[in-house]
Amino acid sequence: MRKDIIEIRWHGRGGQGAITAAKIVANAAFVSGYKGVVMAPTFGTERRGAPVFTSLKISREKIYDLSPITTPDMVIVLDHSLLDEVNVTAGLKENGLVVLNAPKPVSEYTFDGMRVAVSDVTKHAVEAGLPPGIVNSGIIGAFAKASGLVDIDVLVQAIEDEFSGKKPEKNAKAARIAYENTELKVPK
Amino acid sequence: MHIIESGNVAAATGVKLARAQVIAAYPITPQTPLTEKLSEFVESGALKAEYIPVESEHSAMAVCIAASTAGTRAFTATSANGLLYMVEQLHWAVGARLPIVMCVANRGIGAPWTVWNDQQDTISQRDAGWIQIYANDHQQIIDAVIKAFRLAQTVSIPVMVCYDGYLLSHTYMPFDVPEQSKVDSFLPAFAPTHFLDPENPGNFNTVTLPDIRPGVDGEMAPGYIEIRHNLHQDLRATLDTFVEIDKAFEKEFGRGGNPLVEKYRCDDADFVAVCIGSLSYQLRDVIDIMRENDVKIGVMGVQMYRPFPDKAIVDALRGKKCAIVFEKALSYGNQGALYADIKAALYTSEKKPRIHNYILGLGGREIKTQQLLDALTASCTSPDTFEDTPRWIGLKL
Amino acid sequence: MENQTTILNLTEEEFVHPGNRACSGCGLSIVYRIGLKALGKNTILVVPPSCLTVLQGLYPVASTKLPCVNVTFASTGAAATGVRAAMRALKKENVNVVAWAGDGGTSDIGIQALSGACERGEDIIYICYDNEAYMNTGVQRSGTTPQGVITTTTPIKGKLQEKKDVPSIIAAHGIGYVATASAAYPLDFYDKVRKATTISGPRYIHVHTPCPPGWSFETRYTIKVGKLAVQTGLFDLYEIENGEFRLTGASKNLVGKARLPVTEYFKTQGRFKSLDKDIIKKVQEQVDAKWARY
Amino acid sequence: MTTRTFCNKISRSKPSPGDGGNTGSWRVLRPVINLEACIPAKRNKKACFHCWLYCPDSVVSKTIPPVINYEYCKGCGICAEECPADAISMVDESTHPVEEK
Repeated sequence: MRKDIIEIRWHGRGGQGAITAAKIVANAAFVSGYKGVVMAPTFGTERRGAPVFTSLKISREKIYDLSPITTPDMVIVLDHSLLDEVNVTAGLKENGLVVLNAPKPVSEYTFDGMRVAVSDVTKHAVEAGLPPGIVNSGIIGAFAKASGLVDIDVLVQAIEDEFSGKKPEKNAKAARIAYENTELKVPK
Repeated sequence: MHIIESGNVAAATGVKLARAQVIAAYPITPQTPLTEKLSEFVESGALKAEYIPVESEHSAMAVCIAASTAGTRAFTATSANGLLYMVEQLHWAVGARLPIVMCVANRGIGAPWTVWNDQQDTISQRDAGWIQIYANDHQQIIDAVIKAFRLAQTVSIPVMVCYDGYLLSHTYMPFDVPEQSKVDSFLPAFAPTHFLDPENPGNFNTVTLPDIRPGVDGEMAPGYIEIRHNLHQDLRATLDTFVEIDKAFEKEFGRGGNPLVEKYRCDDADFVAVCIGSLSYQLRDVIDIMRENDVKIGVMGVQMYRPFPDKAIVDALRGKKCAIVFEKALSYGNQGALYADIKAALYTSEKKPRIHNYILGLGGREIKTQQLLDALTASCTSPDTFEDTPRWIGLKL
Repeated sequence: MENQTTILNLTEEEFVHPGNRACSGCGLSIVYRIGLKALGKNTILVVPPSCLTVLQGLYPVASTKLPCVNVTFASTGAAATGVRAAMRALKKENVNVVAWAGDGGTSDIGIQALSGACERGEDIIYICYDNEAYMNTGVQRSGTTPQGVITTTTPIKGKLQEKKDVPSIIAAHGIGYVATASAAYPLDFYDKVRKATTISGPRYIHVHTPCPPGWSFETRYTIKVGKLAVQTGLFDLYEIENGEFRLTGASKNLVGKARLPVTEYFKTQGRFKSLDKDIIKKVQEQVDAKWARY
Repeated sequence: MTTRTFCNKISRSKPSPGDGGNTGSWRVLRPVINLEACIPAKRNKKACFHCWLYCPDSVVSKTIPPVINYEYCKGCGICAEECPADAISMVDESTHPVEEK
């Protein structure tokens, strides 16, 4: 209910790294001066491959309410195949933002008056030298471009910290390529 | 240094900083990431401790009991049915006066199976004699773990550090990790005067008679009832001791000041919401909304539930119109346990408020801010007309 | 295993005080006294509820001169684990950590913790004294009560089921040392405990322990009754060292010789009074078949 | 700071004989050693000591001759039963009025 809290919902599949992506953004947001950062994964019975979501709340002030997000300001979708299974825009606020990893151009997607940003993160990650299917670093680039919430350089640093010892530079590159190749569509 | 990590990792980091020497644990959701992290600390050498992957929670506490009796700092963690599986051991650890620290990621109890949060597990153990401290966020978790070790060894009573499963255990938020050197100066090494020692043999937890009995040295030794009376007196004295330890912690780390209850906008309030755990933080947003509508209301989190801080609670509620007690647990067939405790504490006090009881969130049922707002509004609007029985929030069928 | 120890060179030092609360003629008193001699001063004991709890003394007097922690019934194996972990943490490595439990505390309520400790390879000695029922609480049947035995919970027909073979269960964990012994052969038991102290990892010794009140025989016959269990081939003395099985002592001497019929053992004790011919015949056949394999 | 001494009552026992009291009073029959038959006594050298070995209550000494501590001997009779020389007889306790204390 607090107006100062930005609510971001991450949709992915179990094992896809949505939690890690949200955690990276949480770290970068905290470094950027957001004192209130709360990231809450799906509670309970996550199974590999099944749709999962993660809540990320960001505020300049400490956040006390840990309940899951029901009216997000933006949703991040790591895998466009989820669109057939999950109502990703459920509760999305008016003029909300959908950030989507999808191969088709942004013009192909319409979410009922919402802003939409599309990047082919799966492709960009491979371009960056990552094995196919690693999308959680790349989607952060798309998020940075579309949301403008956190500076891409701070995010890339957070990615390198998180993936320390696990191809940090390739993950960082994936985020930068996705950042450069994100199309935003704002409905009239 | 601040890091963003889960509540379980906050707890594990506290255990590492406290230099636990023997850790035994059995995995159970939602405690598992805590034990995974501790085993990683031990395997990597970041924590020099013995990690025993036991075959049950009963055995986890057995290892802690024995290791503590032998003179080492022992730790375990559990949730829900795991806690209940070690119930016999909980009582044993207290009677043996062992300074064990245990984290409990609060979870509902089966049947039916639930992995989600409520507080029935630890509340059901309120009479075991363990000290129970509840944390409301990750900073409080890591700080409470460190304080708990010092408290436990000061009063020779085991301490549970409880935090809401998933809501805190699996949620990530920033918290400050204290410096090791400061923790070392705050928390002296465990150096018991009596321990299992071939050079000075003693028999621990011997069968004790109903009556007193002369000992080897001619002195009269207590019977069971004197030993248990001493435990109870020590637990009552623990309230003051924990306040002192919290002050010492605040001096070293700059955090603390609310060891028994944590009040928010209570001083000038007519109404006070009372609860245990992270719900008291969620309620702050509701309090702010109601304050904007000129309802003089505050919220109080009960941080130490056993020993029961009756004086602190009565002081906080003196002269208020109404205390509204929210509970994620129930003394089945009666009322909320906290509600009953507060009601009993208020019995002999002057200017006692009305008191209401709400049960909510059992088995992880989502607690919506609007529901809290509605409940508080109902209580504040008609404080005198409530029945002496809990109302349930969020029932759908 | 040949006896290395004789009566004459067995240490005189006692670790159990006289005037304790054990029953007159108690088999446990014999094995406890001898076992502690074998373990020596540098030992920490872990004891769950059993007759030993009472033998050990009531607060504030201890009948044992060694440090001991009394623990809950089901937790013995884990508690011994905890003592050992503490010894490692404190760098006191050369202490014997010894769990000493009864048959109920081992075969029934304590088997999970014992199995866990064996699987983890804990560096502990576990001694089970088997008096074949819950004697401390008044002779109720346990997992190791033999078939046909009258107890207070099998009061008329006797126990219907056969005795649980605990040493074999423990041996199946693949631990380095499993042995059986008898109170009637204290020197054999002494040597097995001594040997156990020289081995690391989990070690298990199962010692058959006659109980005059529980088995219904006169107190003076504790040794005689214990010996008959061995001489009839019912209870065998053996070691399994690194997986290798061998009979020892009095049992080894029985190989190839005529054994006493099992009835010689049964008739010494009131607890067998309900045994019928069919069970006796079956038991004798089982014993004969077992010995045919030795 | 608190000056309270915590945990000053706890069940922690110290080793001592006679937890069960003067257990000699449990006896109905008293073991009496016939030194004419007792092997170590007769040979005047360390030998036999079955009575010492099998005694459940460690009340027989490993001495020449063996001595029984009647203060604590519970009178089980194992020593008499196991004595290879039949040197120990169990006699009615009532014929031995309280002489030693």
